[in-house]
Amino acid sequence: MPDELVRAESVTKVFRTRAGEVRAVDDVSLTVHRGETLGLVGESGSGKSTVARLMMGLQPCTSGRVVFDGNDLGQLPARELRVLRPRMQMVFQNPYGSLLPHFSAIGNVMEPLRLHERGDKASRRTRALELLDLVGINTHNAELYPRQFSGGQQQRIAIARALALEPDLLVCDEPTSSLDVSIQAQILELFTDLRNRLGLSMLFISHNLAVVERLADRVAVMNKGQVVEESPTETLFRAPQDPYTRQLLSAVLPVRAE
Amino acid sequence: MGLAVYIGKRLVRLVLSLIAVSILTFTLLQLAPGNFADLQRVNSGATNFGGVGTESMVGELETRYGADVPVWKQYLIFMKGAVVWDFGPSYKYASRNVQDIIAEAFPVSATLALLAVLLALLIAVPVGVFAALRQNSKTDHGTMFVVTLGHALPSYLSAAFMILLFSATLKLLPSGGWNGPKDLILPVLALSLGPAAVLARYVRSSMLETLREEYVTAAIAKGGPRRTVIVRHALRNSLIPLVTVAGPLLAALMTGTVFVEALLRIPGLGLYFANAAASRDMPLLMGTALFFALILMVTNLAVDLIYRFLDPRIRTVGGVSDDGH
Amino acid sequence: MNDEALLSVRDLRTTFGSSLTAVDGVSFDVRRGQALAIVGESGSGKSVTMRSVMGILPRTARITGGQAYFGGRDLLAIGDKELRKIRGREIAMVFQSAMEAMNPTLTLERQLTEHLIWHGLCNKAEARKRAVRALGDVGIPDPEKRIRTYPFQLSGGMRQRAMIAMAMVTEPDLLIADEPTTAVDVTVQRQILDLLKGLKDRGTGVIMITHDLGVARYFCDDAVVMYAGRVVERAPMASLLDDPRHPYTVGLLGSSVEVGGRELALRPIPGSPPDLSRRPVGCAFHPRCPRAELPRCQTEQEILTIGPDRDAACWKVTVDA
Amino acid sequence: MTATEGISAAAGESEQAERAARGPLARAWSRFRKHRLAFGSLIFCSLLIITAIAAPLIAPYGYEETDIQHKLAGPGSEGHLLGTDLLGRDILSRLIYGLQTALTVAFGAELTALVLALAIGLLAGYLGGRVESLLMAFTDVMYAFPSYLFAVVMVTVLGRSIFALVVAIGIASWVTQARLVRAQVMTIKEREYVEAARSMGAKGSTIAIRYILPNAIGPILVTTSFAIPAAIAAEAGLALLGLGVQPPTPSWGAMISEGSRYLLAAPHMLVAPAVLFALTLLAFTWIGDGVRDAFDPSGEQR
Repeated sequence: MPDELVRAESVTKVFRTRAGEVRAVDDVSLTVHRGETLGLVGESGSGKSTVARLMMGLQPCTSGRVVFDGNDLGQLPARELRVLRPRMQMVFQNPYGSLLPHFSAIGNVMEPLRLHERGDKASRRTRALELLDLVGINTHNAELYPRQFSGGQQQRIAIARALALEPDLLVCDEPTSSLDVSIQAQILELFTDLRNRLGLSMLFISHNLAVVERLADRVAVMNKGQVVEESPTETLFRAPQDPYTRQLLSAVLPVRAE
Repeated sequence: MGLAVYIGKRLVRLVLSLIAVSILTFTLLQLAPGNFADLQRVNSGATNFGGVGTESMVGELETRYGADVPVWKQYLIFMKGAVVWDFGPSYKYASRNVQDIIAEAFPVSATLALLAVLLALLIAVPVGVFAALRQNSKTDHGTMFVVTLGHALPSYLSAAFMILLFSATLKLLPSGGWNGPKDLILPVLALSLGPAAVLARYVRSSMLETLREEYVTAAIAKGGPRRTVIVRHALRNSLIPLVTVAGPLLAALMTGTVFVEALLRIPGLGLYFANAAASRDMPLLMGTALFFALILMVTNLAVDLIYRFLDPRIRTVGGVSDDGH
Repeated sequence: MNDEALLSVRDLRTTFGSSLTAVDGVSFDVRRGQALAIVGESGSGKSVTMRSVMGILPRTARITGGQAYFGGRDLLAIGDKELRKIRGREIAMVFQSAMEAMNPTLTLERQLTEHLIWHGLCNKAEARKRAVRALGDVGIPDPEKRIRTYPFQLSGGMRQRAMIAMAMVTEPDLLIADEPTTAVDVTVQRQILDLLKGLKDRGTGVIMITHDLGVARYFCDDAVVMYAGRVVERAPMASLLDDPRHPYTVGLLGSSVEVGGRELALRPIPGSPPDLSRRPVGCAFHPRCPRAELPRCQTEQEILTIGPDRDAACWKVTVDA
Repeated sequence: MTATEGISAAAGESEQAERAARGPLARAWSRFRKHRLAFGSLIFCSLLIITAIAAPLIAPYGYEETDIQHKLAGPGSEGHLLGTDLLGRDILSRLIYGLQTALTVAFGAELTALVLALAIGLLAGYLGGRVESLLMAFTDVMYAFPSYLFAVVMVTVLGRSIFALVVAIGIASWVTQARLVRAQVMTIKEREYVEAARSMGAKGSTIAIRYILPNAIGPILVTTSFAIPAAIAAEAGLALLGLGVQPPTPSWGAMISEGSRYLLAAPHMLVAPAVLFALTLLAFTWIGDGVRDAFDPSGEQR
């Protein structure tokens, strides 16, 4: 078994709402190994986004625990958790919403470096420009504000920011869902390229089976807060075991002739 | 959550808030420098307040509270009275009880406030809808300019201008006093301008927002006549939230007629309150403050209940929501 | 003009404000019992096209040219009063999100019956009967009871069905569906499409606006591909996807990921769609086009017939043939 | 957002097609400058402020100075541009000193309110918990207490001084503002970039001050700019009730009240303060309008 990076051990998350308690995540166990991409698929309300936040330690688990490289995230004091943060970064569904609107593109990418006091201002600038170039943003536009970029470019900036601290783990929550087909393809290519070049470990969340199939080494399927099936990508798509997985797969409408 | 439980909770909160208001007012007023008797001695040369002797007043004060009663006990005695609608005699208007003054003066203020809000609604709804339907036209901009005027000027300033125009120049209306129906015109007009401006602005933007909703487009796509779609789909939905604005405005007006009352010499409750503050008439001050707070809270509660009734989304919350969103 | 066409749009042009042409010379036909897909990405003008035909554009938009023949009348010329008699009765519309397209403060009954009465199709009691039947037809259980509820009291899938019932209750000849499955989960998507298929089989013509090629292939017979406000390719659905000709359509397919296509290399289109107020000269796609040749691509591209039932707006395509 | 809206929004953006890098504040300022009425009002109000500061230099007389020979002189009479009052005091001078009173109270009160509101609203919105329940409990009580009533009680307690008025009006208005700040913070807290900031490892204080505050500042500035004219009106209103600054210090409210009493004999005593007062309020309100449009060009908010 390869080296394990982050592990969720039967985590459960219960939200209290006006209508009563909602069990968003129910006894889920998942592991992401070093250098591996774990895909997580499910429909809206299946709890997949909550899993992402639990594994990032952004929300406390109601029960169960998340262990990142030997550290139980629920037990760490806030200060030590912040020290651990650079090692896990996140890319969100809505790129515009996830960028700081009052910071320029380069300001956004420099911000995590500033927070963790990496280098001086000049070296942070240089590094941010390299990163923008890496994700395919013309560095002439580095001083523009997020709203002046298109959705696809905003997502590239968000990815550059997530990479700035050279994280071990990249958690992507529906990073292409708000993008048009042709832009989605560009971003998927970018992810494939970055993963090959930087050896990233990823937790990649999407409702789109095809996107997950393309990027993931292993896939977990979630339904109503539970993981109903988990297997290597090829196995899952060729021989799905769980009825829900089969239902999902049969609902897919092909574009090209079989 | 059932309606009864909701109302129950709100009533408990209302009582707690009233107690807090009473403690706050009472404490603050205890800190106030100078008392009624001192003030009367200072002013006795200058003013004449109905020939009632100062010493007899202090005597009455002592019969109510007893000599040297500690402050907290005074508060309790006051509240014991307040619960059964007995605030005791006023200092300034010594022959009368505070509750009698309220009973006599509040209807004056309430009449003004109700008429003003009604007038404001009558002006604001058509104006707001009209401006929204002609968004960005000259009519729209012109209307909104006038609305800003109404919004910016406090009621007493409008009243001052109206006195100048209708009383001093045209000599059509009396410049103050409270003798007949003619005396209602100026204050009601002056009081309604501000609320009319606020409401018109609200109606306009609410209407604009609703007109942009996809369900209005969908209704037009179903072949709905323009007028029907505007009234049934857009207007209805934009006026529901109006309740939440008009209610507090009414409440604010019920207690906020004071400035116009002062300027036009109308014997409303606000005027009594202001005079009570100026002369340190503690029972009257406490009584009116509590009464105003009560009016404000009851109005707000009523507004929330009406809103719940009007909007099915709130009315039926927890009813059928079997599948989350 | 095609005689058997139910709706025939010719050279439609719609502008926003003074300078932005959102729809620029769009033409297509829809036949009875057939479904036409209008395929494109956001900003391609596909929604504006159909809203122009329906006469439900926002205030800042103006139709500046073209015709739309429906039953022998030009919808763009007859005026709002006449158009209103057709809207909702002969042509109905299904929107992307029922949550937004249904009035939250009116019951289903009110919303399913009001246009029957507006169009004078029947009285109130009969309208209610028809509405209950329509709800039953779209697969909503216990329609007698459900008709008294408000839209937000239904689940997402049920709400979408209710909106389809609202459109179908007047038995229109043409249905315009604007991304009707984008807001629902995949498992529900199939059910909604099958529901619409039933209508098509009963002779209703359907125009489906979609960005999803899988949905288009499953449901539609013909397709029109739009880019930056213009039609770039027109073809029978299967031929379009199996043998795309216009470089944009080729790029769109090269960008599509699908299950089982893991080994297929992605060939994304570089760059992003143009800002419509600064449309590139000539073919709007040429700055992103791998086959572009200057200066020829900077001249206006006519839409050219390239085969039976097939047209494309690219001179390169005719050279290929 | 529907497709058609996307296009009409794009149409609006393309008018300012230049791709210069401009932050939110710079954009707001350039929009404000294009708002002619608001920009004009800003100049007018700056002049008012200068006049108030330099009152002793500009006013032809002291506010207490009486000219016994010319009691109730009409406007335009010799040496008294706007006439004199009952005691023969120069109305123009009293108006200028009254302006000083009004602006001192208004700016003092709103500055107090703003600082209090920012500190407490930010804490309550970001930390939640006890600070928040305390603020909410307090605002509940204050909401049950009409703000002018509260101001009246405060002035009764503190006496009739400028300081008392600043405190009375400031406290009466900070509650509303703190609630607004809290609401803003709560909304922004839900934005993805705050979660993104947490995931980058930012501290709570960094998030509150560096990320949330700059994005909440727009609506807060809008409210504050509307609160200034409201505070000017409140000062005059209290004076009208006989609860303003101690005479003979002039206040517009007192002048209006006096003027209305001698309406028939000397209308100029009412006209001059009423007109200047109205102009001042309008100018400040138009500035508020400009600020609102600058931060919210689509006019979505109220």
